[in-house]
Amino acid sequence: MPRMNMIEAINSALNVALAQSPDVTILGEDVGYFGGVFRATAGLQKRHGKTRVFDTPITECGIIGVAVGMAAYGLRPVPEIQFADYIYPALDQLVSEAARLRYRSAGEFPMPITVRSPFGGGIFGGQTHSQSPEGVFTHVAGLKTVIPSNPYDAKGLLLAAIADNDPVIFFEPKRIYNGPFDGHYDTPTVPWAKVDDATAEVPEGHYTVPLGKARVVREGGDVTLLAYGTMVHVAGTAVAESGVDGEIIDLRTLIPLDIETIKASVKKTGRCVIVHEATRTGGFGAELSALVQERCFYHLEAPVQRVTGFDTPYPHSLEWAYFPGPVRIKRALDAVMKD
Amino acid sequence: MPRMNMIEAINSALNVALAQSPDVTILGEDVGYFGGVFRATAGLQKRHGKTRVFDTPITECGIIGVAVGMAAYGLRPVPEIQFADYIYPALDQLVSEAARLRYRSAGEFPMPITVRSPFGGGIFGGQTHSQSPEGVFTHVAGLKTVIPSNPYDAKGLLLAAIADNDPVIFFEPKRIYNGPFDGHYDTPTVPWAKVDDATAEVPEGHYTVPLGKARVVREGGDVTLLAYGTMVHVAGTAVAESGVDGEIIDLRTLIPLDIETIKASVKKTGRCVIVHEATRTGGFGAELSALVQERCFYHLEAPVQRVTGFDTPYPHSLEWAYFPGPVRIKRALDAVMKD
Amino acid sequence: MIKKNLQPLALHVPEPKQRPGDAPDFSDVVVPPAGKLARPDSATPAADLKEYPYALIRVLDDNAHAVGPWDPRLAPDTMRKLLKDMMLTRAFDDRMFRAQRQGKTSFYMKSLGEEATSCAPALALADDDMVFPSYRQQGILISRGWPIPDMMNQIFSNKADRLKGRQLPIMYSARAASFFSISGNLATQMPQAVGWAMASAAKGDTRIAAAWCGEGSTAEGDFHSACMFATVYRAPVILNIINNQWAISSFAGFAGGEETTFAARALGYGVAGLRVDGNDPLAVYAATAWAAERARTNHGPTIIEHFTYRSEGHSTSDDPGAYRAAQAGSAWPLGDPVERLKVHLIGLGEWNEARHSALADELMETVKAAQKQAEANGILGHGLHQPLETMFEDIFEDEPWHLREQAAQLLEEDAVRRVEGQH
Amino acid sequence: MIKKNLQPLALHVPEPKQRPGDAPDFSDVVVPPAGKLARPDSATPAADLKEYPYALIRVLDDNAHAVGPWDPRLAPDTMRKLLKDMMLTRAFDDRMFRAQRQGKTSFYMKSLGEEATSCAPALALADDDMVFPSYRQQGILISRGWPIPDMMNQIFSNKADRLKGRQLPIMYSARAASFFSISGNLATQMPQAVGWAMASAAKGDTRIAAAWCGEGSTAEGDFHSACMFATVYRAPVILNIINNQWAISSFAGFAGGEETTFAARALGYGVAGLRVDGNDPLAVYAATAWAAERARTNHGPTIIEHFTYRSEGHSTSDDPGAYRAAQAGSAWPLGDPVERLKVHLIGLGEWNEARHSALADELMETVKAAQKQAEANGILGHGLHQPLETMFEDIFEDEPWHLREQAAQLLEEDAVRRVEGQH
Ligand SMILES: Cc1ncc(C[n+]2csc(CCOP(=O)(O)OP(=O)(O)O)c2C)c(N)n1
Ligand SMILES: Cc1ncc(C[n+]2csc(CCOP(=O)(O)OP(=O)(O)O)c2C)c(N)n1
Ligand SMILES: [Mg+2]
Ligand SMILES: [Mg+2]
Repeated sequence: MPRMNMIEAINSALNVALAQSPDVTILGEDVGYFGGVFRATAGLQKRHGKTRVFDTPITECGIIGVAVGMAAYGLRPVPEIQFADYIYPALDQLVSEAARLRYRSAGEFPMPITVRSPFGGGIFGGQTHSQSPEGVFTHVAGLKTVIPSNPYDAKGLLLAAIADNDPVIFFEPKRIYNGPFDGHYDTPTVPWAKVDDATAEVPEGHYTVPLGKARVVREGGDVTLLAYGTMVHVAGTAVAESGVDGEIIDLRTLIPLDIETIKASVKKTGRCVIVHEATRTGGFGAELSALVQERCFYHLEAPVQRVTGFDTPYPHSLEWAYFPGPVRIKRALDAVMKD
Repeated sequence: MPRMNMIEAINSALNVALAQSPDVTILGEDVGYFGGVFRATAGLQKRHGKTRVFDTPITECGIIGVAVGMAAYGLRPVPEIQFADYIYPALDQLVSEAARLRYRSAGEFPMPITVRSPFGGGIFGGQTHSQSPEGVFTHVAGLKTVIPSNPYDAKGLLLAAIADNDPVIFFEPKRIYNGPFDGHYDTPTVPWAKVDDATAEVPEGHYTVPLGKARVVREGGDVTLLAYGTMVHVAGTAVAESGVDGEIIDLRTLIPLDIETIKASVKKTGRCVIVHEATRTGGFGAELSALVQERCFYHLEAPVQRVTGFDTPYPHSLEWAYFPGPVRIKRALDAVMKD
Repeated sequence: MIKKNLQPLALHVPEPKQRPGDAPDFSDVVVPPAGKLARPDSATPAADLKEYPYALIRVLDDNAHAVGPWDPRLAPDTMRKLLKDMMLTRAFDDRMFRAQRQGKTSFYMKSLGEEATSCAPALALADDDMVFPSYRQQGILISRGWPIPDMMNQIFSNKADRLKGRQLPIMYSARAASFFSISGNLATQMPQAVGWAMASAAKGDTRIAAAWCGEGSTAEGDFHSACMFATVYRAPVILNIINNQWAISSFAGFAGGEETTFAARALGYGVAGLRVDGNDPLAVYAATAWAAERARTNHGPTIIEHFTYRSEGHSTSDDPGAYRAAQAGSAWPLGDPVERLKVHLIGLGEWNEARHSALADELMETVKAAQKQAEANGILGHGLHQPLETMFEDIFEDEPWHLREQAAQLLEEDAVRRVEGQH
Repeated sequence: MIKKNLQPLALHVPEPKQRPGDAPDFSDVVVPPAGKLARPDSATPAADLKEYPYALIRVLDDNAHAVGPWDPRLAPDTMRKLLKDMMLTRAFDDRMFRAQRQGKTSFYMKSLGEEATSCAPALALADDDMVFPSYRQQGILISRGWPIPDMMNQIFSNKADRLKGRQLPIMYSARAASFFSISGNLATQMPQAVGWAMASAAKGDTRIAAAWCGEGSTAEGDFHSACMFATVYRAPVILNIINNQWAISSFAGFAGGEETTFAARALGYGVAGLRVDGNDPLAVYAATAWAAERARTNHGPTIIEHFTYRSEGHSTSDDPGAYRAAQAGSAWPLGDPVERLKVHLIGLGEWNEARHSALADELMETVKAAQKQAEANGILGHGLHQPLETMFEDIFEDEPWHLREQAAQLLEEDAVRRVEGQH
């Protein structure tokens, strides 16, 4: 089985999708000839042609607006927003248009659009190359939100998203493009090729990982950890270092959420720690916390804890103080276990 | 004491603010000569001049972008977004600029901007004249979010917001502009002038209601109801009709939240129902629910319940099926009381 | 702060020439004579069309004679169809406005005086060219023969509403008529139309796209994005700006209209820009036909400014008497499109007053009959709405668990409501 | 779907003339002779300036003689200052680029070849005119005499960084220099500058505003919003477009550059538009001075396109060799701004090679000394950052409870980390 890093896996997914359906079309800033600032679309224009993979003017509003029109025609556009931090100018086209068109047209205009965008920090990218805005999208009726945590899932989920007939926000955790991240900023990154795990093995051809299904990354009896993207790995470090028998669930899809897997786990462990990098207040962790206590109240032995980034803009030099690393997670694990 | 409806109270606040500070400047679509589609700025241009109260081109991005520049100059702009549903094109200027400028300039460029916008449904306004997008803003570090529920607070909070040196999103529940709403769509609206309550009495001159302070609307021992805007009144109906001894808290400010008042109440009642009109998933209710269970876990006798709009675009003809009316709230009260 | 040796700056805030109480005065409106403007080949490079955004394409002269190279020389039958479409639109508007006033629905928007800017383009385009309208282009649906009762069902949000009562009245969607779902958010349709056109071009299709927005809406970033994509990819699209001089209470000066024309936006992007007498149905037809030919032969996009006037209020929620001169609509120097085409046809011997008033009566009957039919399916807020569970459909292709749960919750609530007689 | 009697549509996707492996070829770049273009009065109505967006203001001819009506006739001292500013900017860029390569910071962006487009406007504006730069206008701060070590402290995010290490390197803010906080989000500064200018005008102040963005960034809706507000209120503002032909890997064709100039955007809004040789410091000075006079005398905004070339990579994260012809920068037909001004001054007898290289050496020493001073305050990621609790300051004027709690949490975590030696 070939081993790929996440960029290669995403590139492979796009290549497979372009080859499979003549309607798949990739557009975005620098995605064409150059192949994307993270090289996720490298080689695709050459292989599939300029009218299927092309650079755009720098207007995120336009990129999504045009994608909506293409979807109305019958294409399956896969626009890229160069960094998730730059998605806000496109918000109206996403929230008021893409998300609602199937509804407001009573099915006449479905919107099979997959918006890819690198997100998250840990790369010294400062305020505008680090944000995790998933919480803005999970609040919007009509959007799905998907976040992979490894190469296998990245390809499988991306192919599922492109095949899906609804708009999907596909956030790619750029910190782990090249290799998983244990959460200690000074640990050198081990490339995915050297990671001894099935998730780094990526079939060349077509396969999907279904949307809406979480993955239990590690089984455990003490406490349930809910995480996605980069934080799945950081949560792993914290569990290993703490000695707590944590059950780690990689959500993979935030909307629609795999509530059954979550419920089953929390009912088993009686404790829950939610981990994300986004700012705390109003983040997706709040929704998870609310859902868990609504549905598992009588099984909870301790308050559900949220471990998140702080409610600040993403700082540059204090990046690692902002980042919810293993220490922050371990403190939460300690807290829930004490109760 | 004069009685005013909410529009009159807001108009009065703006008039007082304009008279008090030469830096207060009002801009927005149709706010100038005409005085706003809800008449909130009626008469202000005539009284304070065209360069202080004026109409703008129809670009919400531009309205907020220009307000940011005005604030950088030293003005205190009070832009209006005609309906909260149209705020998305301005999101980048709000989230990436206004909210972060004090921070990224380390205090060189504070942003004393108050964005007024009518929000919420119940007026048969369809998808684009009904939304409650507060949950998008409460997730953003650097923004305050304020929502009044009556004329007295509307004026006092608005004056406090304009005097505040940080950007404030001031959402006005348009359903109760003219009179409170009991949540039963077929009850005729009683105008504020006829409401026998101190909150309909509004002093002519300057006063403020401080940001960050909730108000206990009704004391009670059985269950705490957290609400804001229109839903404060609907919650009142539900409590009255249910016979449950509910303590109703009008949050008034979502960020910064008055956590002490909430904690004190829930610790007393042991039960909590959160009510908002916005869609459920990822709404501000999720944050409230998370906070309450984090801080009052050992006092809770039943799961914290959320009563919200459904996770659908705001429908037109089924508006009252969407709306979280007294029946929905009473069912939640029943549920928490049963436990 | 203020340097004494320099003159102080001053902020210019636009102000229309008349306000309530003033008599309408359009003496500053430049109306060039009909027929004088040359008609360039539709393949002419944009760089050679720089004067067109400042001109005004006019075909019908003051006597309603069709003159000059832009005369599309339509067959009388075609012109009668155009006349009928405009009249039907007007009759429809009239009845639906009244229906709103009678409390049968929540909202309505008329297009009085602007009918030509929808009906004529609809005729000049192929029926399967995709249109991305704003909220004032009901004339397109009517021109394409869409059933009037269906439009009314949408307006009444009743049980026969294909859009399941989800949209504000007039926010139609009719894929079968190549008519895109109307948005309440201004100008979003502009880049969407460009995207559709780009898709059509990428596929080697032959269909083009056209979009409409008001002059006020051109200030939105979406409009600019549309122009950017249109010029970069030479998209086969027509971007129509309906300059009806008003955006709710704000005159066109707040959209940049004091300094230049709206067609001049085209120059900024290096695309073809035409400015047309929007109350001259033949001129509008001709401009659209030119732009359609240009697009269909891979010569790229055209921006067309339709110079017209919003004769009535913005919507049923608006009172224009509060911000502009009374009777401004009837003083508008470019006249009324229905009247102008009627006189033209009469001049040709192809029409007469009797037939005209008979047609007007017939159309009003058509509309009344349609209304009766539609009202039988219910009017807003009187119970004959769609089943409650439809609220949760079409959000996604499949209903996820959280929507299924919420749908069940709603049905339970409804049962309670029925028992308690409560709401 | 596809009609057989019509030719299929085709999608045009722009492509630059050369790609890696090709020799750079600028033979299609039209370079009009210097000195030939008339200089209109700065109060001329925009409607009478329609040719200027298509022209190119040039003062220095091929022999670096200053010719024609746009020659600003600067005193030799002023020109020497301009030369020095550009050279200092270049030296600064050079050192900071290297510092990034040495791992002392995370990011850097050079302005090589474009120095005139920052340094000359800074000189033509009053020192208290407010500037809203993009990320490539370090030349403005340098021209305004801002301390180099302070800029470097920001770049190193060290303990002396006034911005408390919060911003990516080069995202300066310097209110005391009337220099607005730089945003990482493209074009947001454009409407902000217009708003500042509107405020200044509303207050009867005498200060104007100027903003800068790249040609690629003009596609953003913010740029359009800026132009809309600027034209409607005749704001005293200069909107500079630095057309350096590239936006990361995308050539100007993806910003509309195939169809017209960027200065032509001005025509769409009815404002004055100038196009200037961006590598001719005297021409840039003259164009700015003209626009500043226009703004300051209440004649409204100007859009200036600076026609220049990004000689190096977009940033330290970029490799231009992957998408464009090698050595394109040195083949650029408009030459190098430093070289052109230097030769001009030598021609006037006001400068010579010896002084020039002495100055270059001196500036490099200045920069080195500044760097030493700044590095003493720390470099990125080596501990000498701001105290942890500063992360929670300046989000609001007062710290609300949730930030106080989080700050306390962070300090506890930090204590744990120190004990455990963990991160
Ligand atoms: C994004 C957005 N902002 C504001 C509005 C509110 N609004 C509805 S119509 C309108 C005026 C539009 O004027 P114009 O574009 O000239 O079109 P017209 O009504 O004249 O046809 C405004 C401001 C909206 N619908 N969407
Ligand atoms: C809103 C937004 N979208 C995308 C980016 C990513 N980005 C940074 S610079 C750049 C290219 C800008 O090119 P141009 O405007 O020509 O300026 P130049 O770099 O040439 O000076 C892009 C796409 C961004 N910073 N902000
Ligand atoms: Mg209009
Ligand atoms: Mg550039």
